[in-house]
Amino acid sequence: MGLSRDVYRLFESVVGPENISDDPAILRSYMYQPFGCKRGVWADISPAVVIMPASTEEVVAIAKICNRHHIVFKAMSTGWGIHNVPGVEGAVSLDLRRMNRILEIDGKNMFAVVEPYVICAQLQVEAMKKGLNCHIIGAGSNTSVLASATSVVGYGPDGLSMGYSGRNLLGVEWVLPTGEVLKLGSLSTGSGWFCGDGPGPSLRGIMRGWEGAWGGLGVFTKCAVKLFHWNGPSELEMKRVPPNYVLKEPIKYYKSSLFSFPTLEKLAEAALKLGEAEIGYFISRLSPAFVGLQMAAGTDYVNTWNTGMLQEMLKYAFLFVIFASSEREFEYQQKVLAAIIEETGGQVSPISETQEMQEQTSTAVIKVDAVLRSSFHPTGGFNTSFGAMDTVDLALNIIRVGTELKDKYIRKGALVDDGGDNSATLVFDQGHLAYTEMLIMYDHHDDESAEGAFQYLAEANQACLDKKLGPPIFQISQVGKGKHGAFGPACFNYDMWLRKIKSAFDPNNTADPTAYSPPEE
Amino acid sequence: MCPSITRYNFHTYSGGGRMALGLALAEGRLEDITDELLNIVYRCTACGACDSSCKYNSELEVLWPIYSTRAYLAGMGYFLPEHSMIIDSLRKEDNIMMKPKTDRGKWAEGLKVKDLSRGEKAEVVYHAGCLYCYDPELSIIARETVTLLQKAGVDVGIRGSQESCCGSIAFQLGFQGEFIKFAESNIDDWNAAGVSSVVTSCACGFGIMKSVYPLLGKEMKFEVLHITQYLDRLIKEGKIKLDRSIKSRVTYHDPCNLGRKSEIYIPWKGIEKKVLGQFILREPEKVICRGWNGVYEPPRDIIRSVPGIELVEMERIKEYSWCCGAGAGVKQCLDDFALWTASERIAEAKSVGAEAIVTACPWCERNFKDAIAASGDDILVYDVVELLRQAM
Amino acid sequence: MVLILGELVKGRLSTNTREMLGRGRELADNANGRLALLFLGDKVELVAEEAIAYGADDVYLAENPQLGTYQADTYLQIIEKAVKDMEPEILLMGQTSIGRDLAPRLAFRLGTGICMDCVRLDIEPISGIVRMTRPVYGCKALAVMICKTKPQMASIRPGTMKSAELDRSRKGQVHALATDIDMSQIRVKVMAKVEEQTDSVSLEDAKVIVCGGRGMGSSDSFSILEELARLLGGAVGSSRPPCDAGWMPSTRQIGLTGKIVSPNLYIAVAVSGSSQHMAGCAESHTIVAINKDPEANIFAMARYGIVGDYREILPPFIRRTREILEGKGGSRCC
Amino acid sequence: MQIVVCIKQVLDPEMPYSAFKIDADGKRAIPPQGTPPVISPYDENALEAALQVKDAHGATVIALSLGSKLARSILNKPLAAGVDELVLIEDPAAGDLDSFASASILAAAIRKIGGADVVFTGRQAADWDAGIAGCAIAEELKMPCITVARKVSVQNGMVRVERLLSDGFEVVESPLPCVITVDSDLGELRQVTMQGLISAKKKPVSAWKLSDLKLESPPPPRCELLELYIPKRKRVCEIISGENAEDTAVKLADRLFEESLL
Repeated sequence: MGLSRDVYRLFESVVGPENISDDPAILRSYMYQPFGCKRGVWADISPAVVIMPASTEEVVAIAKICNRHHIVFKAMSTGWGIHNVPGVEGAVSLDLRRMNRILEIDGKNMFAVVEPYVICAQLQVEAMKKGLNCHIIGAGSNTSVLASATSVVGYGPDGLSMGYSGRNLLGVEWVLPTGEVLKLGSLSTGSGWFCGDGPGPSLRGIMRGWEGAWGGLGVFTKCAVKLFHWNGPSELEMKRVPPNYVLKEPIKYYKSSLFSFPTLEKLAEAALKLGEAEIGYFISRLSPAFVGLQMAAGTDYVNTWNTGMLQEMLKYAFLFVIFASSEREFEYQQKVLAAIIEETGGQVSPISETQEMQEQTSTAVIKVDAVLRSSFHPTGGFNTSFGAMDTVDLALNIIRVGTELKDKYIRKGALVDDGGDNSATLVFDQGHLAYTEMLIMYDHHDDESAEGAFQYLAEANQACLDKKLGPPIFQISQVGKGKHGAFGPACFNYDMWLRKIKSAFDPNNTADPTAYSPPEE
Repeated sequence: MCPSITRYNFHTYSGGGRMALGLALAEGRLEDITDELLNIVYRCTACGACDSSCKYNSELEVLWPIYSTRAYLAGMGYFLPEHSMIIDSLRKEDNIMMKPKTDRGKWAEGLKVKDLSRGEKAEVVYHAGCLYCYDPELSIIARETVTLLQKAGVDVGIRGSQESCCGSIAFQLGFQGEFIKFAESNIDDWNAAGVSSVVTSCACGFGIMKSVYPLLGKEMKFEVLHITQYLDRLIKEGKIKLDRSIKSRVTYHDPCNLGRKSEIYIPWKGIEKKVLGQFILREPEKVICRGWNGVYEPPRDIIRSVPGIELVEMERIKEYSWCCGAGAGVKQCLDDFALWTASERIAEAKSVGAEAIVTACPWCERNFKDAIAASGDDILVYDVVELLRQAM
Repeated sequence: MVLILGELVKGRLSTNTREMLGRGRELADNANGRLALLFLGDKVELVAEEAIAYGADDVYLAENPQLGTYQADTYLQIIEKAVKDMEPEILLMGQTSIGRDLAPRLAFRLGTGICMDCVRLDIEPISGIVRMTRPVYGCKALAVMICKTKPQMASIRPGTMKSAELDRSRKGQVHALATDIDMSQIRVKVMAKVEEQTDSVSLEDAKVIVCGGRGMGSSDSFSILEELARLLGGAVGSSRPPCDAGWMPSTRQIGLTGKIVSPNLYIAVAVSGSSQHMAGCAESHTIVAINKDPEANIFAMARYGIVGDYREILPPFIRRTREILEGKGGSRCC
Repeated sequence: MQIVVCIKQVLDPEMPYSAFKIDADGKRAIPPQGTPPVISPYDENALEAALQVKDAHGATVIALSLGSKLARSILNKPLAAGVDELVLIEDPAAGDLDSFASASILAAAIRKIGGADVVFTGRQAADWDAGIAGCAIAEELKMPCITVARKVSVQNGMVRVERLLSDGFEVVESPLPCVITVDSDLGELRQVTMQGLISAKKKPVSAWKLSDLKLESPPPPRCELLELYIPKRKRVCEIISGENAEDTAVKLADRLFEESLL
């Protein structure tokens, strides 16, 4: 379903011929097939055209053309996932790759202003030069800062000390689906980027909701995010060779340890206490499988796994990192940590004390660049399922239910046996909140595996309803088309609000609703 | 790091996009081969940056699927018209410069050097490569190289008009059939000549000889060395003395084919077993070449050994080096892209205050020189050998 | 009936014709039919008895001064008429400059098919269908074909079939054919015929070929090959590289884009054995390879090989060969 | 003067042995990866012959090709080399035709083009090596035919051709129009230049189907292909060796004598 030449020319006049294409060769690389061919709402849907705007003005112009001609559009930044491409045929895909500038780093007020294609690693490098650091989401430092802040979830294990992307969001420049530009927070009153809320009621909730706008409410072209204190080196020098880069110099007042607990409950209790004690830089639940995959690959990994040693030692474990700014604070945090671990019957895993592990984790923790290696190594096919950013209790329920359900599919042989309970989780935002996400690995080139994974995800969604676990984070966007409708009634009819917002902000329904919500009927 | 995506921005121009494209072709999800498609496929210097950066912590092969896509298209008869010129010249004249074979030996006229193609014997055969043989401005460097080796007491010979192309361009453009013929006949000739080492100044030649020749399964009774490796040895053995000092602040540009692409690629053969449910276990284990085993230090050591020279590094070096833009036929067929890529690198060199870019491949040198001529920049370009000669 | 179009070389049956007679005889016997030979020319009756001695039952002579030299338009008229009268089952001619020129057009006019350049003919006893084998894809593959209409036509590559024994006692009949020529049909005129002076035999006819490759190194080095060729009464050929390099005239090139030969003995000196070259000589009876590189492809194709430098091998080889030919062969041979 | 050159797209005859594979059931060679098809070498000589005539007397040269799937990037080469127009007959039905069938289709195309003063073809195509099509085209068009030409010149309405013989060559003359099949001795097709490539982009290319030639289906084959196979070369090379070169050489000579090969 292509565009008429006239409309194409309209778009072309906005961005120039170099930055627009509807050639099949180009479109092919803007399509995903997460579960192999013809599975799930996203499979094999091609955009009608790909456009690469370079400025807010161009985005506005494009949005206006779309409204005039009733064409659906969807913006993508770094494109880490199927929810970045249009979920309907004949849509315009906006690749924001050319909007990749860090516009400002305000050292005094500790924030940065970025465009959509700025990735965490890029911002972190610049921030560190000024003695600052930024929150990086769990998926890794190669993801868009703005996208996490405005549109998609935004949890990261360093959230223990640096909140989460939604919380760190300050001023925003927002191109509404209609093409009007809306400025949020202090920006709206022309008083700069420093605050997320301007005078009057906060718009952040409407804009971002709990887990993000998922491209359903137009395009966020600029935003400011909080930066945090960094007392490490202003430049991270690496040694060794890929894939084992590590920091040349160990960082002062830095200590990472792997703690394991007798039960899941104890693990959660410890995490909660650590959060409330407001110590620590980084905490992440690490499943035995993921720890193993960090340290070994192929046969080595499989052999290690088969010894059962990993499962034994790390069944309920998390990685906890202290990164203090002074000798005294360092000692203090270690004391508190030791105390809490003792109360909760935790044990330091010997693995984490090896210099190898200390070095390895240091980069992995600061740059958050390790997860890809674990998640894609076994099969190349990876997905997330159950999940929530909520309370510790909910996190625990999800893990229990999720593990049980996953085990069923592992026994079927559809998924990689990662011990079932493979959840990258835990308290963040200094213990006020807990995050969980059940990860699965499957072979998307293997029909049975792909089919199995797909069924698992569907069942997982159903379980969220039956077991009262709330809407499955991420999943909605994936198996989703309007799935909010299904979860709303179970969750205070939140979907009604989404639909109201959608209708109010997008009268012509031109911003692709697939991952968000359709407007009111 | 990838010139192609940096210049053209559409995802398809990136390593990942190219894999998506190749897969679509292979799976028959993309029937019509548009000019745009060919444009995308060949506006890529096959510099391998995508491959190295992906392997920073993953095990994906990115470069070879790019080769395969080209071979697949070539097999169906799809390529740019300019490519057919190069390949015809290769078939008719054994070179990619569209010049007569009989002129290939001209660069060495007047040199007192053994010609192995006439049955003379030598320890080392010096392979000048197409560009050095036919580019009047550069062939002087080949002459200097031979004299340099002779001065250092090396028993060196050449193959005169019988030297032929290494096949690198043919391979990278997807004409693998053509490549095999040249690779095999070169190996035959060198085996027959009974030399102990083949030394070349052309990084493109070196890269292909190191990384792909071995895959042909022919016995190679000789060692393949790049001139920088050989000269580095000679200097360290004290056979070359550098006494004249050169006051200059230079930076070194890693040729892709001398660096990340000179690492041998080992195609995986074996069985894939599924364990732990879907875990794909390869037996034997797949060998991953991440590009950090390239030739990085010898050229740098040579530069450092020149009295008075200050070597400053650029931001993107070694396995993360930014390509000069000339590779994989882009220089001959899509020069605009080649020059743009070079200009980016030149800007980077100037940003670290270098007065000259030193490199070790005629293609890089040619392309930088052209880009500088076009932009009227004042920065200089040297081959490592030129630097050495000045310092002797 | 099996009909063969005969050719003369210097007044005698060409080798190729004798070879066709050899195989033709077997085909005829197999189908218990007659073997006939058709000759066009000026005063050719002399060859009739030779043809019979080589196995022909009938010899048809079309004699006319105008037929002295081959001219397609003339020959076609006569042969077309003759074949239509005789209605042979099988019609063979040589893969020679005449056969190449004539066969396709004759087939077209007879409304039948033809297999060019066959190296092998097999007949199915009952049906009498001839399975014709011919090299294709530059000798990389062999194709077996049959001709669906009569006569089944084939042109035969010289040197690929066994000539019949000469038997003077054989009897046969000689027939004269009318040779009235319609001059209006003659459009192409032969102005001159130039024989190229080569001291050795032409490549196509040579029983022995000595071929030099890229490894020869220079044009002068070919002289030693000339010497060997002269000794063996053969011809000197070359693979493509020496021709490209100008060491040898392109008329001497054997291979895909040069001459296609199948001599009894093919001595490949410093030839690597590329597909381009082998296309021209793969069908030779015996290939001998002399090459420095033990991995050279030529050894895969050769029957006998020496791994070594031809400069060292050839002189003693020539000496020994001369001894042998002069009857002074070592004890083992006599 | 109008000249038509018939060119055939074939698998590269110079592809490495290893690359040459056959689909025995389909009785056809399998196109290899990494080795593009080419214009049959002798057809390139034919193009050169036509361009030489054009250089000498001026002429419109039209390249004509027939096949089931034709690669533009390969068949555009003649345009870059100086040919004025390209006519492609691309039709699934034109898959594997025998020489006579191809000839009748090509002849039909030549009539549609408006005839030709000279039709050039290669002496034979590098796939089936038959050497029939050229002659058959001549018969179809009732034109005189001169085969295996190594030199061609046109003067006052006549062509003068040197045609190759095994022991030399003969000089023949023919009135126009006529068909000439060309040998490699005539010389390789001239190098394509950058300007050539650029000008080629502007030259007319027409693509026809059999139906455009008023042909529902191609004529039936006159011969039937029973089998296509790669001969098993008995790779038994007897390597002769001795104490030294001398000895080895003698051994070889004796061996050949024993086998009565001398």
